[in-house]
This record gives sequence, C-alpha cells and structure tokens, in this order.
Amino acid sequence: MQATTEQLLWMYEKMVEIREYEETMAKVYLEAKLPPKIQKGLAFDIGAGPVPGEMHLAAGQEPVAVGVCAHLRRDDTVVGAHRPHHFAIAKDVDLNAMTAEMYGKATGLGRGKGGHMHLFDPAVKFSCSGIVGAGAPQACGAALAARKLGTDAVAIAFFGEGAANQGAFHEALNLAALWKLPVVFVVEDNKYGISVEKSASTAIASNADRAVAYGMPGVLVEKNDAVAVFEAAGEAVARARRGEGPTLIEVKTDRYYGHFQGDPETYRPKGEAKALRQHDPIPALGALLRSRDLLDDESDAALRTRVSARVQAAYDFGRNSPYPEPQDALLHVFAD
Amino acid sequence: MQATTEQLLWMYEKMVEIREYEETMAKVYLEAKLPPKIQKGLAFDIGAGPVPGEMHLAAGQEPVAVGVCAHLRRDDTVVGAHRPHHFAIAKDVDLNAMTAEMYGKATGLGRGKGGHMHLFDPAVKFSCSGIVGAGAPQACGAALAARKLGTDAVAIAFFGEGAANQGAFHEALNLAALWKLPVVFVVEDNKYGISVEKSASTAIASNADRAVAYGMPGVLVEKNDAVAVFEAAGEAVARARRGEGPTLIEVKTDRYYGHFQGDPETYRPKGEAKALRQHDPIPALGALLRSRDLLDDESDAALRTRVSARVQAAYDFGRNSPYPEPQDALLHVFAD
Amino acid sequence: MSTTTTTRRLTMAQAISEATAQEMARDPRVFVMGEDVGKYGGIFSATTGLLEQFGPERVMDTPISETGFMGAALGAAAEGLRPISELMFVDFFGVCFDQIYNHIAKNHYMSGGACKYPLVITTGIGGGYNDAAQHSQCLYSIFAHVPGLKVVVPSNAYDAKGLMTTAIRDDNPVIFLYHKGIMGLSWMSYFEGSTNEVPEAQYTIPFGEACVVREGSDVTIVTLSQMVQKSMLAADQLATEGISAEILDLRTLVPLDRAAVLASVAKTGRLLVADEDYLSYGLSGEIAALVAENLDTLRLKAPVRRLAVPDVPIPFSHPLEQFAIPQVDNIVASVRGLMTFKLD
Amino acid sequence: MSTTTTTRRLTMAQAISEATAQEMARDPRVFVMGEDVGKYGGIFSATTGLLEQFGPERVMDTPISETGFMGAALGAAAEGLRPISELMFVDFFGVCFDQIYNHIAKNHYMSGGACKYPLVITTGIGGGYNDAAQHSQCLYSIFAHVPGLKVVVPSNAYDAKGLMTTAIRDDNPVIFLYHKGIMGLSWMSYFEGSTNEVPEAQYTIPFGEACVVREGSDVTIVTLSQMVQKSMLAADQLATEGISAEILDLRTLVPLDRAAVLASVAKTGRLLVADEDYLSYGLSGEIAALVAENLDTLRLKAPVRRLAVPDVPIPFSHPLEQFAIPQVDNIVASVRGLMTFKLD
Ligand SMILES: Cc1ncc(C[n+]2csc(CCOP(=O)(O)OP(=O)(O)O)c2C)c(N)n1
Ligand SMILES: Cc1ncc(C[n+]2csc(CCOP(=O)(O)OP(=O)(O)O)c2C)c(N)n1
Ligand SMILES: [Mg+2]
Ligand SMILES: [Mg+2]
Repeated sequence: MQATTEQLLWMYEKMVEIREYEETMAKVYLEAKLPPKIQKGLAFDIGAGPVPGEMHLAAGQEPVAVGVCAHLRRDDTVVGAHRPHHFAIAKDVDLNAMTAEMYGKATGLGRGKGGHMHLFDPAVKFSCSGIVGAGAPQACGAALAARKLGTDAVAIAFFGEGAANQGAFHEALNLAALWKLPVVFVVEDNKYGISVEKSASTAIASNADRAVAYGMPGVLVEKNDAVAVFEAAGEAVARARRGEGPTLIEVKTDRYYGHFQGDPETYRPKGEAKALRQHDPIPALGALLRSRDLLDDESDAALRTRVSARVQAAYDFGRNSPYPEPQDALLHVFAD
Repeated sequence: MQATTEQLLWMYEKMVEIREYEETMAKVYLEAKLPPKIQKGLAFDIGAGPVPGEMHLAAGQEPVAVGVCAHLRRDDTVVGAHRPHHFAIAKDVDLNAMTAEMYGKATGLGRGKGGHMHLFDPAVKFSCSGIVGAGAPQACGAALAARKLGTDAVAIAFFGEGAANQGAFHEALNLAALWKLPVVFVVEDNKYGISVEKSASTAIASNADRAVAYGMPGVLVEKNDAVAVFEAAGEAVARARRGEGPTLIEVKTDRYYGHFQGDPETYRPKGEAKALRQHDPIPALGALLRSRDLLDDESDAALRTRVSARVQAAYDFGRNSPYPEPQDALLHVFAD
Repeated sequence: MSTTTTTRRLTMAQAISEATAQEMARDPRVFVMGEDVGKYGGIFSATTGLLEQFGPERVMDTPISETGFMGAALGAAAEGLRPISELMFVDFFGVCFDQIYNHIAKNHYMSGGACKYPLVITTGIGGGYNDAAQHSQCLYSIFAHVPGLKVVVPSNAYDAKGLMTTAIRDDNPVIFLYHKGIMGLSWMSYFEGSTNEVPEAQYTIPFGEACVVREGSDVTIVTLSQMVQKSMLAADQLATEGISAEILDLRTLVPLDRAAVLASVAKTGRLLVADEDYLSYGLSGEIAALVAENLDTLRLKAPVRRLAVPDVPIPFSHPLEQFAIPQVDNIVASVRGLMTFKLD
Repeated sequence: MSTTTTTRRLTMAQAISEATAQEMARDPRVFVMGEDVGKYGGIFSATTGLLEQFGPERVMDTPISETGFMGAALGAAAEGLRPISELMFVDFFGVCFDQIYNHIAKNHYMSGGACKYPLVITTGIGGGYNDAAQHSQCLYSIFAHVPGLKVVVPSNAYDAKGLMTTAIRDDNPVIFLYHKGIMGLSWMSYFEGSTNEVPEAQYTIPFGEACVVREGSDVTIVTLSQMVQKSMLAADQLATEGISAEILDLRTLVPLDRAAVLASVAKTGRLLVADEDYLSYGLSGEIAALVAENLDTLRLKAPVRRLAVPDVPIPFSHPLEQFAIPQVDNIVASVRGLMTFKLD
C-alpha cells in the first residue's frame, strides 16, 4: 500500500504538529517547577506550575502515530496509553480541549478531571489510560461493537514494548484472534519501560514474533519511519476492515525525552538521546517530500506557520481557560 | 530419554493408584448428596456428605501427572490447579493427610482449612490453587529460589488448556524465559474449560506453539500416553536442571468425568466420555509392560492389591479422623 | 372482560435470567458474555435459556480471560452497547479488578461526563457449601468502597428481577452480586424465602431504597443478600422470646439508603449489622459508623453490634465454615446480647 | 572512652532503603524485586543504593508483569527466601490482586499453618501532586479488609525504618504502604515532619501499637500516613484557638490498636477520623464503628466525624484535587464543628 501525496503531506504536517506540541509542553511543564519558587531543598516540584503531575512526552515517536492514523476514519477507535499526545493529535482529538485538560481547566476534554494520561474525546473515539497494557482489551471491545453494529470500523490499541509483558496483552490478543475482531495492536518499541531496557524485560527480541501465539500476522517495522509504518499499518487496517481479523505490529522507535519529564535518565547511556536525534524521522520525511517535489522551503515554512498557530492557539486556550469550581470534584461520579 | 523398567513400573502403579483414588472419590463424594436425604426439591446437594464442596476429578489425565513426576525429586516443586489429585499422588503427597483434608478433618494437610483445591504438602513441595492460571508465576518463584539457593531443583507448573488464556500464563512464561528459570510449564489439554471447548477459547490449535513467544522450546504430546509424556518431560526437566531455562509442554489428554462432580455435561456430545475410555492409558501402559515381560496377571494383581490397600487406608484415615474444633477457624490467619 | 392473575414463584436464578431475557428482547444493544454463560447457561444459572433464545452473537462464551472480556465490555459499552459481563465467582475479581475499578468505574468521571459505560457485571458470592477460601467470599464492600460502581446485592427473586432490570437500564456500571445460596439451584441447599412471587411483566426497583422486610420495635437488623433470609429465621425465633426485630434489607450498597437505616434505628434504639463479608474495614463498619455520626439525633439503648466473618479466610471444613460464617443462631444470640444493655 | 552520638535526619525514603539494606546485609535470604528498583533505585527512591550494594541477583528489575512477579515472590517465599516485592503505585493492585489476596494472604491459612510466606510488598500511595485517578489513591482499607495481610502505613522516617525492619523479619506477608508526599523526594513537595531523626543502628517497632504523636484533651484525631502531618499542622492552628487536639497515628491497620483508639476517645470524648482513602466502606468507618461498639463504656461529647475522600475518583486539576483530598483546613474545620456539640 503506497501513501498518496495527500497522505504523505498529512503525515508530515501531523509529525511537525506533534513535535511542536511536545516541545512546547516540555517548556510549559517546567514553569514554576524549579527553585527558587518551590519548597526549599527540592530540585523540582512535580505538583507545581500550570501543568502539574506526571508528563510523558512522545517526541521521536511520531511515525508510529501518523503512520497508523493515516488510515483511520473518525469512527475508528484509538486507545492509547500513558504517553498519548502523538496518538491523540494524529487521531484529530480537539487540540484546544486536550490542552486545556492538561492545564486542568473546565474547558478541558474531561473538565480537568482526567489530566494528561486520561484524554477522552468521544467525537473521534479516542481514549487512553495510565495503566500499562489496559487499553488492549478495551480496543477489542470497540472492535466487537463495530462487528455487532455492522459497521466496518476498526480499533487500534497502541502501547509500549513494556506493556507487551502484561497479562492484558495476552488476553486481548487471544480474544481478538479468536473472535476475528477488527483490531490492530501496535507496539511502540522505544527500548525502555521507564528505566528497564527491553532486553531486561522481554524474553525475545521482537514482539512481532508473538503474533504466532495467536495465529495472527505479526509485522516488525525496523525503522522509525512514517512511510514504513504507513505501509505495515495499511495492510493491517485493511485486513481488519475486511473482517479478516487482527494484526500485531511492532515499530522500533525512539524516545527523545526521559520517561517522564524530570526523569534523571541515569540508566541511559550518556548521549544516547542526542544520537537518536541524528535519525529524526521528521526531516527524513521532509527530505522524501522534497525529493518528490512535494515540499519546498516555502511550503514547509507555510506549513510550520500553520501548525504553530494551531499549537500555540491550543496552549493559549488552555492557559486562559478558567479552572473548574473546587466542588465540581463531586460531579460526574455517575451519569444521571 | 528412555524410561527405565523401574520408571515404567512406577508410572503404571501410580496411574492405577490415581485411578482408584478418583473412582473411590466419585463414590464417596456422592454419599448423602442425593434425595431423599437432602432439601426437598433438590437433585443434589453440593454442601452435604462427608466430602462437601466442589470436586474436580482427574481420571483419564493420569499420564500427564506420572509422565512428568517420574523425573522429579522430593525437593522439586510442583504447583497444580483446581484438579490436583493426580499431580499430588504422583508427587508423593501424603495420601492419608490429603484425603483427610478433603474430608475436612483435623488430620488433613491443612487441618481441614484448605479442602480439595488447596492441598499443601511442604515436605514434597506440592501446592495447588483454585484460581485458574495462578500457579504458573508461583512455580517461577520456586525456580528462582532454587537458583538463588544454588540447588538444581526444578519447578513444574501444571494447568489446563483453559488456563493458557489467562494473563498469568503469559507473564510467567516471559519471566521464566527472561530469567532462564528451571521451570517446566505443562498444559493439560483435556479439550474443555468447564463447558467451553478449546476451539472456542484458544485462537490456535496447540499451546505448544506459544512457546515461540518466549523463545523457549514448545513440545506437543499428541497422545494421552505416559511414555510419550515421560519422554517430552524428561528432556524438559533435564534442560531445566542444567540451567538452560524453561520449556512449555502441552499434552492432549482426556477428562473422563464431568468438569466437577454433578456437572450435567449437556455441552458434551453424548457418549464422548465413553468413547474416550476406549483409549484408556492405563491398560495401554499395562500392555506395553506385558509385552516386555515386566508385568503379568500375578504381578498386576499384586500391584492392584497394594495400591488398593494404600488408597482404601487413606479413605479410612480420612473418614475416621476427627473434625477440627469449630473455633479453630480463628487459628492460622497469621504465623506467630 | 376479566383479567386473569396467575401467581408465579421463581427462583432468584430464574428471575435474573428472565430480567435479562426481557431486556435483551426489548433492547438489541444488550448482550451477555462470560465463562460458560452459553451452552452451560451460567454456572449458577443466571443466564439459563439465553443462548437458545438469542443465539451465540448475543450470548458469548469467553476464554478464561477476565481482564480481556471485562476490558472488552468497557470498550463495547463506550460504543453504545450494553454488555452484561459475568465474573463467575466474585473471588476471581483479583485477576481483572484493574479493568473494573480503574477503568469501568472511573472513565466516566475522568472524561468529565463525556463518555458513558452502561454495563452490568454479574457475579456469584457467598459460602456455606464448603467451597473454601477462594470460592466463598462476598467482597461487596470492596466494590462499594471504590467510587464509580453501583452495587446491587439482592436477597430474593422478586427484588432480583426488578433490580436487574434497573441495572441493565442504568447508564452507569453496575455490579450485581447474587448469593449462590439463595439462587434456588437444584444442586445447592438454599433458603426458601429467596424463591418468591415474581410478576412476568417487566418492572424496575429503584436503587438506593432499602426495604423493611419485617417490621419490629426492639432492634434493627441491617442486612443484605442471604443474610436477610437468615435474619428472617432468627426473627421468628426471637419473636417466640418476645423480642421484636425489624429487618432492613439494604438491597443496594451504592447508593446506600442511609435514611432508612437511621429511621429504623431511631425507632428501635438498637442496631445489629448482619453481614457475610469480612468484619473489618467493610460494610458492617460503614453502617455502624452511620450511627456513630448521628449520635446527636439518635437515642441508643445499646451499643452497636456487628456480625460478620471474623477476619479469617473462609475455611473448607464444615464445622469451621459454619463457625466462620454467621448463622441464624449467631444472629439470635447477638440480638439477645443487645437486649441486655440499658444505656442511659 | 566516650560514645559519640550523632543525630541524623533521614527522609522516609532513605529510612526505608536503609532498613532494607541493613536487613539484606544481615540476612542473605532477603532480596528485592520490582519495576525500576535497580538502576533507577525505585521510582520513589525506596530502593536507592541497593543495586550498587547488593548486585543484580538480589535487586532485580522486573518486566511490567505484576502478577508474574508477585506470584514469583510467593513461590520464593514458600522456599524460605524473604522477598521484598515492590508494586510501584498501589493503584496498580488491580492487575495482580489475585496473587496478593487469594494466595499470598491465604496460603498460610489454607495450609493449616504448614506453609509460611515471609514477604513484604512495598507500594506508593497517596495524592496531592496531580497524578489523577489512577495514580493517587490510598486503598489501604482494601488490603486491611481481606484477611491474611499485615498492613503498615508509616507517617515518618523514624517509624518507617523500625516498621520496615519488623516487616522484613515477620514470617507473614506484610504490605508496607508509603505515602509519596512524605518520602522526602527531591522532586515532590512534602511535609517536613516526615523527615526526622533516625538512628543508624537497626531497630524494630512492633506492629499493632498506635502512637500518640501529640497529646491533647479536647478531641482525638485518629489518623495515619501523610494525614498525620496534616493533622499536626491543624493541631497547631487549633491550639491557637484554645482547642487541644490529641493525634493518634495508627501506624498499622492490621493489627489495629483498638485499645489506643478507645483510650484516647475515652479521654477526650470526641473523635475525628482523618483519612486519605475513600470515605465509605473503609478505614474511617471501621474506626467510627469501634466507638459505636463501645458506647456502653465511652462517654461522648459529640457524634463521630469522618474526613476522607468523598467517594469520588481523585481528580487531576489542582483545585478539584485539593477539594477531594482532605487538607489541613478541613481538619481544623471538622474539629471546630465537633466542639460545637454538647451531648448529654
Ligand atoms: C500495570 C502498571 N504497571 C506499572 C505502571 C508504571 N509505569 C508507567 S509507564 C511504565 C513503563 C511503560 O513502558 P512501555 O510500555 O514500554 O511504554 P513507554 O513508557 O516506553 O512509552 C511503567 C512501568 C503502570 N502505569 N501500570
Ligand atoms: C481466574 C479464574 N477464572 C475462572 C475460574 C472458574 N473455573 C474453574 S476451573 C475452570 C476451567 C478450567 O479449565 P482448564 O484450565 O482447561 O482446566 P480443566 O478444568 O480442564 O482441568 C474455570 C473457568 C477460576 N477458578 N479462576
Ligand atoms: Mg517503552
Ligand atoms: Mg481443560
């Protein structure tokens, strides 16, 4: 399956958008979290600033999100994990409401109740979870619903290579294969589960080889490259839509930041992150586009201006939105 | 690995013992459970009689237990599941105390606290659990301990084909392979998880094929035959003892009774159980022994008399032992 | 023209499957999944007849993958379906509680109300038939402790049908816990009071309304599930001794009918909580605490008493299990004990 | 000759890792496993320095397989080892609770005392730093509700070291829950009172002994974990208003020091339970129930009050979270409220 010009340009623009989103967040997140504004003796205060709490950024992992989501419709479901921004953006989650959510604002997707690991946008069928591995069975449920409702919608479960050792992974893959559900399981192998290297957590080198255990196709995408992901995902999504069942894809990708912001990364070889950036997938796709005369300095600049406007508008929206009333904490435990 | 004469005779005798144990239990279990002794309107009363509660019998599945346990020492660990008698007997669990436990007596392995799904005999490192799949990680822990303590003991986790779709299976296999633990995982494929056929629960035909997902050897034993199991298990146990890591074995075996006693078995094709008994593994091994002049009518009869004495003594012991005092229910929540 | 009224007695199991069948007929979004819910009809017969009536696409046997199918229930509910997902024994919740309490219970809240998860988890609870420590627990306190789940614990067939219908129609996750010893199974002794008259037509019973199942003036027994039936027998016995016990069947723990508890205790001045869950940090404490919080308005004649499993796993052996699980005699003795006090 | 006494202040995280290191040095059977306990030193620094000191065979990073390694801890404990197994956040218990409560907690009982499982589960609890609904819970009530686990919830470094040493030496499964907001981490604001003087030598603190951390005469605040530190600040404020609060730090929930609660309430006549777990069906109910059960001997001046998370998931946003989790001001206000009553 070959990407159309439109798809290539869409992937490029979305990757640029994700990257800018994450780089902006890296800065915003640090606001008011460092001395001398914080408790004496602290180096950093996770609970301070306009965007408090944990923050897992996905810079470097853009190809996985865009390569898969390029094939999706609004009515396809995506379930992400604790590192969800790239998927959310690629699935066209409302950027303003998503950003407001991370600021904890009343205008946020979850009116400030969810935060960065709990983004729910039913309009585009996006959700995520802070519990490793938990999304995989949930994606099966969405796929089951599609079958029961007679649509050809598909569901994607995205998770990290660390999650592939959680029991939920196994149960979900068996269920999906057994019931021939239209799901695609996509493992982002960014080499680490927090500090633990894949080789210290996973008995085999590639999770794609685990597909055999469920009688489904397993595909390894060896390069952190949007077009490569696009091709693998295209076949998997098409297969799912045709009612032929699930696929397991693993993509070797790169995490540019720490596991979460503030991670001392002492477990990581010095300079590793820097070296990874030598193979940045965004300029790589840019170069491809240029080689095909689909991009030049001017259109690239225009695109980046457009993206910037969107991203910065979202941050402005988040920052300037009002907080919920404290007692609104009591609302929404149950639907009426 | 070829079974010695001693091993063949041991397996035969143990299978005869297991079968007699289960057939006796099937009768004892029914005592006082049928009308007119029970609540009016009931067809059966699970909570009545000398051996109340659930009862899962393993008649037909003897080859799995003896073929594996023939390779084990007292200091090797066995973790079984809710259908544990055949494993317990093959692991030389104290037959009197085990039987007394099922009668709920003070002389039982667990002083009557555990019952048939919860048999613990630390002297021979046997335990089991009523929770499907739960034993697999526990066997990994025993194997880890062996490594840490510098012994060459191994651990066996036995469970049904239904359990192989539980998350614990996946986590345990990955852990065992990752840490190269001396464990052997043995799946008893008796075709059903209660009423659900394997094809309705498992995406692939053989769980042995799931070994690939962990980079460990996977072995399918296609015949419900003690010698076949013995050979597969021999290599796996030896490999574990040599420190070369785990193996996954699946054995196709047969369940002669219902899932539990009292199971209406409406889900099972009529006559299936009867047909399975045509391939009874006990006479099959008997025939092999006879063909090698290792068994004749006389020695078979002597063996059966010996076994019967043991089994009936155990039931007598259980029946005649005293009940614990009611208030002993309060003891043993914590060790002092 | 005349209307014929026939009275039907159903077991609680029949009532639950009837409620489910009627709701499945009414609403095509409802479907059932779980282990052995199909051909077997549910180990405790809560789904008997459904496969025959609705076929395998709406009555789905699952692998033994509770995390898998509870998560799938959530995913399907998010898409507008209304799954009923059976956890065969509540004791197994530990293999899938993350899906239940971190997701099914919280996603509506975390989404700020944007997403709904209309699903029912049915599960068997309780002991008394020697199924030992991993198959005999009640555990409803744990489901009631974590926010976001409605918790239903019926004591008889009539209530079970109405509450199950309410549960299926509720837009929130509901856990519906049926005690095995009141299902009226043909293979387990059960309390007769749990099998009663059940109208054939659909009806609902609102959540959060406890039911005074026996009026009395000397003591209030706050209870639920099978313990309601035990309390009824105890009350009969107490009546012969001249002690008049009022029995309050909570029916739902979330929402909890606090007003009904307080009203009854205000009337009788004495409270016994009769519970089959573990004693500490659970239901019996919550009900007792309710009284402690209202000591400014209540006039008690005796301190509060709690009867529950005394913080031990459920033992297998018959005499041990009978000791660990509160019985009719224990209720009688506790009430007698309460009558000996004379506060103020 | 003279002995030099140096006073050392440790954070609670340092105290826990020191207790662990000293016990590992003393007893070769002790080992640690969990996610990121090695090179990272534990996400909340409970295992910092252990890998360097004891090497990877005794400090084992695990895959994200909580059921796998909790089960492995059980299996290893059965063989005589003494594992310390970290569940990174208590919130994740739902993926592995079956191993914990159906096996680790019950196997000793089900074996009639024949088998022992000496192991410690360490886990981070609590909110206050905007980690939202799946990373901010306390949940200790659930662990205390199911029988077979000892439940330890320290409030400061001194106690944490002594209790951790006791935990590792205990022949039973112990769950040791440390609140992230009192660990003294360099990246999270914390309550100063939790960092205190800790002797270098090993010592133990027995389980089941609550500690009066502040004496008072008007009201008893029964509390634990971070809420102890909040209560201390509240008591300072109340003192300026002439209200004398006694603060009882439970330290362990199983065993529970019931006598200490009753003694303090007998003295003050007023009880506030200050808790960071969910309100209903949990710890605060249990403590209130204790009072309700002893109304024949206690003379109360006010009804019991409970302060806890009001049965909502922990919301992310700062103002919402501050509202949901009881704060110093709420404690002050609740105590003031208690002082307005005059029962009898
Ligand atoms: C069940 C569970 N266990 C542990 C955690 C803590 N945790 C959060 S992210 C993470 C690492 C996840 O690694 P991976 O799946 O590879 O995703 P990545 O962070 O690399 O994107 C861990 C252990 C969790 N959230 N849930
Ligand atoms: C986690 C869990 N889920 C469900 C059950 C109920 N249950 C007990 S045995 C059983 C079937 C097990 O099938 P299998 O593993 O094939 O073993 P078999 O009974 O065939 O020996 C089920 C579903 C359980 N005990 N534990
Ligand atoms: Mg990763
Ligand atoms: Mg089976």
